[in-house]
Amino acid sequence: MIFSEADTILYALVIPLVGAIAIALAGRWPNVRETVTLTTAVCLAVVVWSLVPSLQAGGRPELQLGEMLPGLRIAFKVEPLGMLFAALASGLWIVNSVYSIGYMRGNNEKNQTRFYICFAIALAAAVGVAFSANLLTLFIFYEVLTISTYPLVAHKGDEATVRSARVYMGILLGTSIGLLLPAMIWTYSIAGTLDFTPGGILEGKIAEPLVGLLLLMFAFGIGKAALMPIHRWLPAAMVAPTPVSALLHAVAVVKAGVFTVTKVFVYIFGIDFLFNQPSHRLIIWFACFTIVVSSFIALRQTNLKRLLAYSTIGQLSYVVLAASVLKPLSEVGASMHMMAHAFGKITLFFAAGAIYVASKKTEITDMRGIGRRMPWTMAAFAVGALSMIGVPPTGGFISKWYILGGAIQDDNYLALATLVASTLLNAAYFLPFIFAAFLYEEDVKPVKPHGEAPWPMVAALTFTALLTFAFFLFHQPIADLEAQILVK
Amino acid sequence: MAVLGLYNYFIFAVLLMIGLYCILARTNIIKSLIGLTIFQGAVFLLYISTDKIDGGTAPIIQEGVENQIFANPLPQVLILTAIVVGISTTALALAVTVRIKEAYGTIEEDKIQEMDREL
Amino acid sequence: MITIVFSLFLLTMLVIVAVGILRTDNLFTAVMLSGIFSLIMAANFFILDAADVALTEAVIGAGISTVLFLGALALTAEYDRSPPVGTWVPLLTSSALGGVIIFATLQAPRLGDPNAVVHKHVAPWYLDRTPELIDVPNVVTAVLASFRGYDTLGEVFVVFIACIGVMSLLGRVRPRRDSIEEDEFDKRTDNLRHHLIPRVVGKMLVPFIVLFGLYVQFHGDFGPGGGFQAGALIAAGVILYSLLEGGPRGRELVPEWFSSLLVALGAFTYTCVGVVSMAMGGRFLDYSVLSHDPVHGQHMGILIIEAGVGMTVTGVMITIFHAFSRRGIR
Amino acid sequence: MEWVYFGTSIAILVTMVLAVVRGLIGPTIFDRVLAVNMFGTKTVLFLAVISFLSGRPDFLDLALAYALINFIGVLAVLLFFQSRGVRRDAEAEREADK
Amino acid sequence: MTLYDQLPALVVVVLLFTAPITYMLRLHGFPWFSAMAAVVTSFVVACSLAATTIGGETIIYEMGGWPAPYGIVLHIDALSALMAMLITGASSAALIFGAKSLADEVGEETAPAFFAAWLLCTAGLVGMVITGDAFNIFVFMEISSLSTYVLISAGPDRRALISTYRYIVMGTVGATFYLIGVGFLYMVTGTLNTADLAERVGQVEDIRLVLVAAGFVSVGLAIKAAVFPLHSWMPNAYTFAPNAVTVFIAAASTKVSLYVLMRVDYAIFQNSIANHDIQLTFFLVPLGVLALFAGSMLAIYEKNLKRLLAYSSVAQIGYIALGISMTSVAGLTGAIVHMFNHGLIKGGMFMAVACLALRYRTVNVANLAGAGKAMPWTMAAFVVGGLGLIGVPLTPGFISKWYLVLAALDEGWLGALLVAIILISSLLAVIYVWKAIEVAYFGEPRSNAVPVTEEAPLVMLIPTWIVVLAGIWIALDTSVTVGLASIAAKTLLGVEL
Repeated sequence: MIFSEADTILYALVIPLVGAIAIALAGRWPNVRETVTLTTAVCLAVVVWSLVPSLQAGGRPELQLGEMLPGLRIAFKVEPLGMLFAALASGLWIVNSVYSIGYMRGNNEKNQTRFYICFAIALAAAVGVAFSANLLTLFIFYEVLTISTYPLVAHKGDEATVRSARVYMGILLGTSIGLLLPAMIWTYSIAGTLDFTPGGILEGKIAEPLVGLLLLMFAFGIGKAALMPIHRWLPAAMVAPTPVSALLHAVAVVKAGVFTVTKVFVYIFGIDFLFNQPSHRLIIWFACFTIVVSSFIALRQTNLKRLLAYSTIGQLSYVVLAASVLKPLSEVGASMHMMAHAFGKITLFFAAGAIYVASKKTEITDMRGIGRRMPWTMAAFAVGALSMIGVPPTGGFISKWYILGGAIQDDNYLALATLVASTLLNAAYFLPFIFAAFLYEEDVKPVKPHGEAPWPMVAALTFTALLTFAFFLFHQPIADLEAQILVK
Repeated sequence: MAVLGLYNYFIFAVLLMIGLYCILARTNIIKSLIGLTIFQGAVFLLYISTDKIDGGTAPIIQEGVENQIFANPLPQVLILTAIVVGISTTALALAVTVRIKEAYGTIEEDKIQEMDREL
Repeated sequence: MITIVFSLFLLTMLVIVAVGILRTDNLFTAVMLSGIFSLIMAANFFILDAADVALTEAVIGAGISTVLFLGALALTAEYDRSPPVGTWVPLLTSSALGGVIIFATLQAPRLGDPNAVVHKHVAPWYLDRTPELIDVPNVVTAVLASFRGYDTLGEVFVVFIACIGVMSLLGRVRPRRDSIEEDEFDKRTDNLRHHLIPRVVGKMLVPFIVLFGLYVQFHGDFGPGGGFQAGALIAAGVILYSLLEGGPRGRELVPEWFSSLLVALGAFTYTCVGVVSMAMGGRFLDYSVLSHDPVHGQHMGILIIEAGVGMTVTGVMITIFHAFSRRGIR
Repeated sequence: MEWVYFGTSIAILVTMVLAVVRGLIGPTIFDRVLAVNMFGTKTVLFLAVISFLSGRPDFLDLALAYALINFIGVLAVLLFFQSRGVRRDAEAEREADK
Repeated sequence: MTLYDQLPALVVVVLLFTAPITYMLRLHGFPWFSAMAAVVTSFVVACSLAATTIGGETIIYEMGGWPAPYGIVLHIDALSALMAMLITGASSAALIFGAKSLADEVGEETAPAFFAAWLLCTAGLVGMVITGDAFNIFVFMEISSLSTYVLISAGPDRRALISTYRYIVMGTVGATFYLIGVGFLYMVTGTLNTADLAERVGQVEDIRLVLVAAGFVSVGLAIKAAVFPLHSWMPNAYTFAPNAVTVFIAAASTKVSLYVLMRVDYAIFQNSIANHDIQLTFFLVPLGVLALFAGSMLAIYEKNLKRLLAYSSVAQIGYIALGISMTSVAGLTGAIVHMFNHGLIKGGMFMAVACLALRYRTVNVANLAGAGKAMPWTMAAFVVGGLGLIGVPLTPGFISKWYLVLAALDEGWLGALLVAIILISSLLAVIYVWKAIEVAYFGEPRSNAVPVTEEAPLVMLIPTWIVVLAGIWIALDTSVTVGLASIAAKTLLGVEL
């Protein structure tokens, strides 16, 4: 190794920021700018992935930048869960950049430089969230992520978009400042630290019913996890350009939410401690409720991206549900589902964006027969949808398998029933659309006949669809790695 | 007798009331400022009332006179300062008033407020 | 006993005058009454054995303040034309204030009570130790100039800043064209130049007033007086001259650059004494180190700083008066 | 002797009250000016008597200062009145210009 | 006597000494230079005082060589040193920042007077925080107030005059209230020295005068500190003052009154009036809470950016008031740190606004559309400051809010309510800060507006960024501010260090 592991963490944070500055400087020459973006993405991925081997060997690289107050450090520590998240985000950024180039050019969007800059900053924030060694550091990057994605969501700049973007930021900032921050300060005042510690830091320091209150403050304070009733920002964010929805609202931002929830359960409360507190059931109920209700809402959507948004809400609650079952298998399942859902959902968004660029269609009802014009795109869409439903041989099957295993370990029939019901509902809202796309005739001929979207987009979505299959086949190393999070 | 001995404080309170009322209830700037001087004057009275001592005289030591009782010099010093501070404030406020009159053409606060609202 | 009788009289008058000020809508009357107010206040201070304060209140409150108010009236308005705004809130506020004070002072030491705490703690120390430490008969001067010299320094800077403020407010911006410039005004009124008796008597008085001011300045160690009173008196002399002869001639007598230089120089002198005493190994404003004999050093220090105070106050009062009078008539 | 001083000072105080009353009720400006002037003179007298009463005649200085200030104050008032005529003329001119 | 022993006096004497010189020497450019030199010297002295007191030491300096309680003493502990640092630092930064803008606004002719007033304003504020004498506080309060009036009235708009007048009346009433309170205290104790007062006031039998004195002092200082609802003088005063003056007074002046409030209430009354902590809480908590909501709401509906920030100050003063009212080490630490941090944040933000005003010739929020592109550095500074007001981590605002919330959590259920209030008002801060940011970055410039293409000059940008970065630095390395503040809090509460 040329650098120490601590340096590597620092580079992982700095590279996207340097990239952002470079993009700003290269803003005048689109080709250079996009080359810079791609280069940055590749560099980041290489740097992040270079940490995997040492992690598999049981290493936990650390880096401390400073101490704000006694016990409040700005520090980073790589552990399996965070590694998974960072690897996912950085890897998919490459694919997404390729896709973005096609999308932004195909659509002739304005303010492209700002778009790429904010994207890079958001990625830096996502890596920061992933590698945080304590709640405070995580909180900082969590907020940076919110703020840096606002310009992306508001990209279009018209009145309706700005209003939606305000909802987006209002809910995310509001919940984080209003609930997460006090929960954090409360934790600090009880435990005297905010470090993520295997086995938790709160054991024996707080009792019911306050545990329940704190738990709820965390669960709803982390607005990015989109538990109902604070899910509204996610559909609102769908006004963003599709690459944003794809990477940020299928991967980085929403995963930051459920990732934080999982981390709080595992490293702040400690699953053994929390398991003995009756109030963790509350979260299970909320998660089940969210899964079922969001699926029903998705059923009624006619806008494809909104449908995907509600689907995401449901899928995120899978992770929350899995995490709050608090059994080893389900914790692993939670992390697996983050990954599986990421591959599946990014494929779906890519496909939705490709359809938009090629045909300017956004409504499901207009898309009958589109599979004939865009076979690759719709095939990939079908793969993604199957993964959402959990059909083998897609990645979604694996993660659901683990989650179900956890639920059975716990004899949690509510969770079991919810999983089964939601699988059916997912099938109910995805399958008719896919059938219609392939089997029906177009009702209305498009103004301009079109085929597939620009090639970078098709390449990207094909690649992610393939990843979905790959995850089904090669998930074992990841499962082994994630099992380490439960070791005290 | 005891009550009469407290008369100074009552007058202090009354003057303070008159001063404050004048400041708050009048919109004419000069009138408010006169109220302000009454308000400050009341405080001078409070301090000076504490320096008096029965059978005493001003704290200026006379040669050759034994066993004199002197009034307390400290409040006097404080009030000397306060009087000068008071006149300084008044002078500055009056200068501002003159400029207000030049800028607005009136020294009635309610009218000035209306004029500013129109802007 | 005698004091209380006088107090009853004077204080009652004070309240009557204050109510009169409140009720009148003629600003000129209000200013006149506030002059009376100050005079009563001064007389009251005198019977309360505060000779220095009485002198200051008379010179500053009844003299300078009245002149300034009149100057401002001439430049603004003579009548209070506003109806009182919603009288209930001010009335309640001020009544509450009065009630609280009366409640608080019911058990306060009565006037002249020799057992009051104020006469037991710090004050006796000043009275006992002044002859030995500073050796000036006027204890007020000793406390003012030495024991609490830092306060007095602050006070000098307060008048300094007031002067700066008035100058920057009234010195810079030209009055609007429709106002009458002072020269023009001077021509139209002749000031008091053609009024023989005031002019002759008044001009004769000017040197005496200045002389008396100097007496108050240097006799301040022995009797009531000191830099503030003296400065105000000397300034009053110059103001009298300006009233009689008109502003332009007044400014010929004491040019503006001179009076404003005097202001800064006085404050500077005072600070310098402090700095020098620091340089000579003492604390700031510790005059004892100025000479071999501490008491002599104190004398020297007090003399210089009182001179500084006198300079500043003279300069300030003259500058402010000129600033108002030069503004012309609107 | 003291009672003489005391009686005198009371008498002066009563005169002062009269002056204040005149100052308050006016009705003309000149009543008020004279009231102020009279009040000033009475204060000077009062101070003088009091300083004898309290056995500190050296405080006559103060009375002297009062007298001087009083004189200046009255002159200022007179000047103010003289200028008032000019002020009113100027106002009239301004009105005419409009 | 070495120079080191003279440092406590020097911090204010340097300023007082330079003021008349500044006024007398009418050379071109000299007034600004001499004022700057004096203020920076004073800042250095204040820093060295802070270095001495950070160990918990208290310096007593006897003015004129007379011992307390007969003479006036300077009393410098961690709290006063921290405040002195804030004041002189803010003054230096604003002065250096304002070199150009003040030259435009003030003019050559009045420059000597203006800069002398600036020096005296700084001297007055510093004098208030370092003195150990209750009456001396009044004298220096008046120096600072009068010079502040002069500075504000130098504003270009005629409304500066009426704002000055209102400030004079309110300020004088406040100062007089304080004077009455001190008078009552003197009546019952016979002394003016604060340490002596604290001791003797405890032996007073009839407590009524002390109670009323506490009331007068608190209300008077609350007026000067613009605690809601006594704040009415403040927004306009900030708005119409010259820009550099706003930077200075917004950063320093109201904080000093809060400092005195804290000092007097904790050092003098806390030990003598039974249940004084509860009374203080009942006085300040409602006002603080009201200030938080009213200030934030007014800021949200305000169109003028300077006044928006002024209303935000009303709200931020509410935080400090809440911290003071909690009478716990954490609460006081939070309040003191917030005084300092808010000074830095607001100073930086007003500097950014001054830069905007220089180019846009207006500070109406609606007219600033496109500022994000035209003046990226200025707006970035504004954004960082805004994040500080909200209390985002890595900004100084976060540290102080952290302590305030910690302190509130110790207060039980009522504390939980306070936490909620603090957080809701942070959210309101998000709204009003965002309002400006959104227009600047995402708004479309009006068609009839003159386009601005130039960034602010470097002489203004560099000081702005120094202040902003200083803010970030003290958010990352809190050893100095929190160190001094916690020592100060413990001293005030009489807790063992």
